[in-house]
Amino acid sequence: MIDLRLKGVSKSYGKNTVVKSLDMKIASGELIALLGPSGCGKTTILKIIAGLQQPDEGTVFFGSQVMNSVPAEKREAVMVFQNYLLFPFMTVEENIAFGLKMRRTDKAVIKERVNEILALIRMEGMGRRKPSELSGGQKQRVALARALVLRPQLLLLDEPLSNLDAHLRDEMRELILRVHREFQVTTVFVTHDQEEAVLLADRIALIFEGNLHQFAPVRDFYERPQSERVASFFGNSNFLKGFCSGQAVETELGAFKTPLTGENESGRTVSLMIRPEHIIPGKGEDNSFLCPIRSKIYMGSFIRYRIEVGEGLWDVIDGPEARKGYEEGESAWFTFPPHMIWLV
Amino acid sequence: MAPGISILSEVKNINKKFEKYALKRAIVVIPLLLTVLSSLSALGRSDEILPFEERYQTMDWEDIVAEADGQTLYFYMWGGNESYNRWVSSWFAGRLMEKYNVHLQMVPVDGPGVYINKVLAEKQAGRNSGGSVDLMWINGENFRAMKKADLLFGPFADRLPNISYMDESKLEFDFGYPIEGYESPYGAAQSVFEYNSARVPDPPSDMGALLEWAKENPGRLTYPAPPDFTGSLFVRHVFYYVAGGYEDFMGPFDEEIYSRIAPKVWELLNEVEPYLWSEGKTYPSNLSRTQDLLANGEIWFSINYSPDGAADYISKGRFPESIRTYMFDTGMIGNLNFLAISFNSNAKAAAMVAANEVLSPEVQYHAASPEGMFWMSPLDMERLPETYRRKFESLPLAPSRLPAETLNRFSLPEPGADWLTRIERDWQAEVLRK
Amino acid sequence: MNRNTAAWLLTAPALIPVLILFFGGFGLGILQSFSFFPLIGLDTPNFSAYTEVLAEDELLLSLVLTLLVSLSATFLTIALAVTAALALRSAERGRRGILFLFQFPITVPHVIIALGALLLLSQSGFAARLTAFFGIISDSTDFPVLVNDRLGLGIIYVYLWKQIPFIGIIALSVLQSMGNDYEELARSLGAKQSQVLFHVILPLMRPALLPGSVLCFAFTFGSYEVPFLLGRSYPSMLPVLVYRYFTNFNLVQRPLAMALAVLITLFLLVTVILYKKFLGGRNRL
Amino acid sequence: MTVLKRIILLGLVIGVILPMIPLFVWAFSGSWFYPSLLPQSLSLRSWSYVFHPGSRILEALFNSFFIAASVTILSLIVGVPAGKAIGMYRFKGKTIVEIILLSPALIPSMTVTMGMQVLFIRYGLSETLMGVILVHLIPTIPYMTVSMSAVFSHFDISFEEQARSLGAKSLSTFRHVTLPAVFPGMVVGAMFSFLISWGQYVLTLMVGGGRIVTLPLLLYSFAVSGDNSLVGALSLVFIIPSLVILVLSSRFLTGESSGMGGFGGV
Repeated sequence: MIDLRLKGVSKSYGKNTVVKSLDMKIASGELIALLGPSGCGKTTILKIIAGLQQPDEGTVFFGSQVMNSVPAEKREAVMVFQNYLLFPFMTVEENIAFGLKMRRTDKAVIKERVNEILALIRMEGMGRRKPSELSGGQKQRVALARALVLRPQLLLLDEPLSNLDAHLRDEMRELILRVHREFQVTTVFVTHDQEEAVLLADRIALIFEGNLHQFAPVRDFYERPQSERVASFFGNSNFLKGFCSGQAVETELGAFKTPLTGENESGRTVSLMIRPEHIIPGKGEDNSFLCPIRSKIYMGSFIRYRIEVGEGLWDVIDGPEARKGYEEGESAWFTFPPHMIWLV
Repeated sequence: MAPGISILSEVKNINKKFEKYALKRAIVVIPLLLTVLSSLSALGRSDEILPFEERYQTMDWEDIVAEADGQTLYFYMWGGNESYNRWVSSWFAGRLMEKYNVHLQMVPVDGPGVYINKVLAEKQAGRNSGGSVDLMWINGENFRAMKKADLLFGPFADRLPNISYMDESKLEFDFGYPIEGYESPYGAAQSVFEYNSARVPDPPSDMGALLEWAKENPGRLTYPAPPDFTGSLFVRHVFYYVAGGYEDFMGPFDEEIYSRIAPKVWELLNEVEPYLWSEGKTYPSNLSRTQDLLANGEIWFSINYSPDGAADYISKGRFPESIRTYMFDTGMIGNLNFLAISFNSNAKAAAMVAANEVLSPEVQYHAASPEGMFWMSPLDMERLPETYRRKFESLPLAPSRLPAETLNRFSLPEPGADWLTRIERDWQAEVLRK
Repeated sequence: MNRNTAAWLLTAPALIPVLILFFGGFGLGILQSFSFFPLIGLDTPNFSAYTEVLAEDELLLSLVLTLLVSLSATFLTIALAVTAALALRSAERGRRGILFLFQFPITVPHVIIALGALLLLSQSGFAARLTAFFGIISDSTDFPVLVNDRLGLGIIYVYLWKQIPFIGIIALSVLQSMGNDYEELARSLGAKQSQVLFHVILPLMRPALLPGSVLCFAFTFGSYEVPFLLGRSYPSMLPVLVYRYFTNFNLVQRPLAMALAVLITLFLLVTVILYKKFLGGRNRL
Repeated sequence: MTVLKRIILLGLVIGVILPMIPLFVWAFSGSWFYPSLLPQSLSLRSWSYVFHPGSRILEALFNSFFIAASVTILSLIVGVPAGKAIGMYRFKGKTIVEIILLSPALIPSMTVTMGMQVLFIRYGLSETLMGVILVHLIPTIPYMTVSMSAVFSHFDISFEEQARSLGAKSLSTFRHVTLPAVFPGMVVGAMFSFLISWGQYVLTLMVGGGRIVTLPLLLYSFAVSGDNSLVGALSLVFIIPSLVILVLSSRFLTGESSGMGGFGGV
């Protein structure tokens, strides 16, 4: 297996720059998600890795080898497209065998490997079917099998789950994880769905407008987002502007204690972030403030308050049995535990 | 997926469904439909005045002219010669309009097959009046076919005052088929050879010499493939050459004579074939392709029915100046071409007026002049008033044009139409396909 | 309103003229091919026209020539149209101009281009003059016989000129709607450029090219204008044979014309069905 | 690859233009004999004939245009509903309808010409403008219905329903919702209809019989005459209006919203 490295990779279409000097290093055997809203350049990055598009600048390394001039068909990187793209004029078997046939692999070997992979995707006995006779989930599995049968060094998946129904997604996710475990193949997949990225990936690369905003293990995105934007992409967050003052942050609500060490430059403006589920209704030791409750909604598994914090409105999530019997319209105490506060 | 493909995907059903429904239904419904329609159209007809064809024999010429007044006349003719088209549609049509208030509309088409089929279809459809074709330019086999199928109006030629300028002997037969007044002369044709004088200073003097010459000059001679009219003209000359004259072919078709002459003709033609243009592997499809070859120097000889064709083409720049015409010392075939009137024309009076007018010396003279269309007049010069005879004689002669006296002296008659049909058919079998 | 009724009402305005006029004419033609035409007193249908046509010794050669011309015109059309569409798809410079030029032949009637081909390809034509100008040939007879030739090359050229754009534009629109994805996928799976073309692009295009090529085949097989102008006198293509019967001054030959035309139609129907069955059975896009 | 592509494109350009060159040059030539690359003399003879009232060419130009325009409109009127029915509905006998409507493009015209001629004479339609228009309509129907059924098969009927439920009347539903969606198919179908009528010889001859003179009739009468100069000039007269049609419809032939889809079945 190989390491993958992108160095200063840029790509534009006309005036529109879709990838901006991207640096990224992926270790062998990792499962990486390229996450970002639609049109942020994720698929372009995937195609650059696959060799289907040439970067305008920058270098692609597989291990220590520069790949820029290696054509797609010679790279040990196989891409699985979003809309399956099964060849309609071939059977399932022929589809899966396609890559091997192009490499002029021996017929017996092809047969064996196709059967092996059909078993892996649990589609034994369906090899003679035409793509038009398959369900969406089966199509996706065949598309994946078609890539896997080549035993690639690098598996590139473009939105592997986006066209599937909810229950099929679980199944497919399982399959991808299983495949990744069994083949130990370095896998990069593209998604616009943070939940999908969180559930599958070891590490996530978050991309906005062609810029890599954060590339880190999943947990970091919740707890240590590098910007307000990153934070809001990963679930609901509450923000409050303020400036540093020693270990505290001065806000319009008052001083918040933070997990800061004293190194922070006093007076620097920061955004103070806390997730709704980390706010505790009631008065605590530190960082307790009296806030007016705008609304209270019973959501089944939890209760959501909307409270006024300075000029803004914050969400607070409380358990199903509300710890305090707060009601809409009154002002109440809320505690913002310092170790749950993150400054961006 | 669009239905374009699904239509075709269903084509296999054609066998079953198409034949079962559409075909059966068509066979049943259409005759039914036709019967209904024909009875309907029969109901709508009424006979207020007797039709022209039942009255014209007892009418004075003045009455016919009077009846023609205001009629529109559709004149169907081969439309491949710009000079002819111009002359008919403007000069001649203008004259008819001015003199008789007859509105002549020229309908240029690509051959007589067009109007024969048209009149025939009208007859089949039961349209016995108001036909689309009034007057047509015709002769020979086509005339015979139409007359046999009762597609022509007549006899009318004897009612035309200007017919008196014609030599009666020329009004009896057209390619051996009795005319009986069903067509009146329009122009004359006298075949000549067009040749490139820059290449051939001294052209061969008869068919035998020409075929010998062809063997010495491979690729420089060809003729259009019969049944093209000019092509069969060439073959007819070979028949005359082999038979040593035209006399054998004047009567009705005679199998005995034919089987004596024809094999020698085919032998001669097959012998020379490899030396023809394109090594005889193909023949030009018509006269104009042949003339094109002549113009471009590919071939050096081309037979033509019109003695004035070369002069006309040279004046238009279609032939180089070096093209000349000549005739065999043994003579060459000449004939007349005619006008005929369709059986269902609604403008028969106007058609007769036009047929008469075209025979007037003044009109023929204009047609023959360079301002006209280099026309060869069918009129008998002996019967013309002195002034017109002089005028005709003083027409300027292009270098490529033979004098009238030569043309007349070497003119041979056409064989009968039955001969022609047989010759054309057998040429295909004996020469083309061998 | 019932959906069936609605659909039939919608198609009726198009169906009625086709049924009455076209199939009416077709029916009359078939009747006449059996020498059956009560209006002119022929009221006992028989097969004499068919037996006479089938006995015609030119028929077999004519059929061979017609097949040769129409099959080679159709297959060359497809090959060249796909090539042109592939080149046009990714052309950048002057693309609009070239595309327009590519579409131009669709608007030119067959006669005109047949006449153009005559002036271009005959032994004294423009092409011969060009080759003579560059000293390639010394005499016009050195120039190959390309019109009125044995193999119908001139006819094929005209059909190609007319049909490549027609099929090419269909091919181009298939390529455009297909996008680059299949190609990229195939390359990612390890296919070389040529493999992509033969294993992916062509099979994908095939179902879309089928209907158009059937139309082309039917046209080249059944129309007489171009072979009439550019064919040789013997053997002539089947439609020209029909035309010759049809315009013959001998009116007895008209049932022959119709009989041969009906045979051509039958042959075309059978061919189309077979073609569809053996080449078009694969799945659609 | 790009070199190959350039060669192909160059071949394409030359192949298309080459046979048009002699037609164009001949149109202005007096004499042009082999082996000269350029005419020996230029002449406007054929053009003086084109504009000569006796040649009936301008009359034919007008007739051809009027007939082709009428045929196009009629073809749209009968073809759009038929295309809609075939493209959008499943109904009993659909296959037979499709075969019937496609057959004028598959069955050689010679097979039906003679019978049609008799029918037209009996219906009193021969030698009339109406008859010529009607007979030209027939070969356009397959092309129109194929183009239209293709665009309609991609058209989602719920757009129409949505528009109606928003209060649009059926005419304005058609104008604002249906029309824009099926427009490329209409343009392509109309283009084919116009061109089929514009170039029609046999059917015009048979029904119009020369009384209704159209350009193809005149062109054919010169086609075998060997008068290359006139053939050239007439060809130019012929091509220029069809070029205009192409300019108007070109962008619907190719590109994302190609109206040619129906012929490929995509």
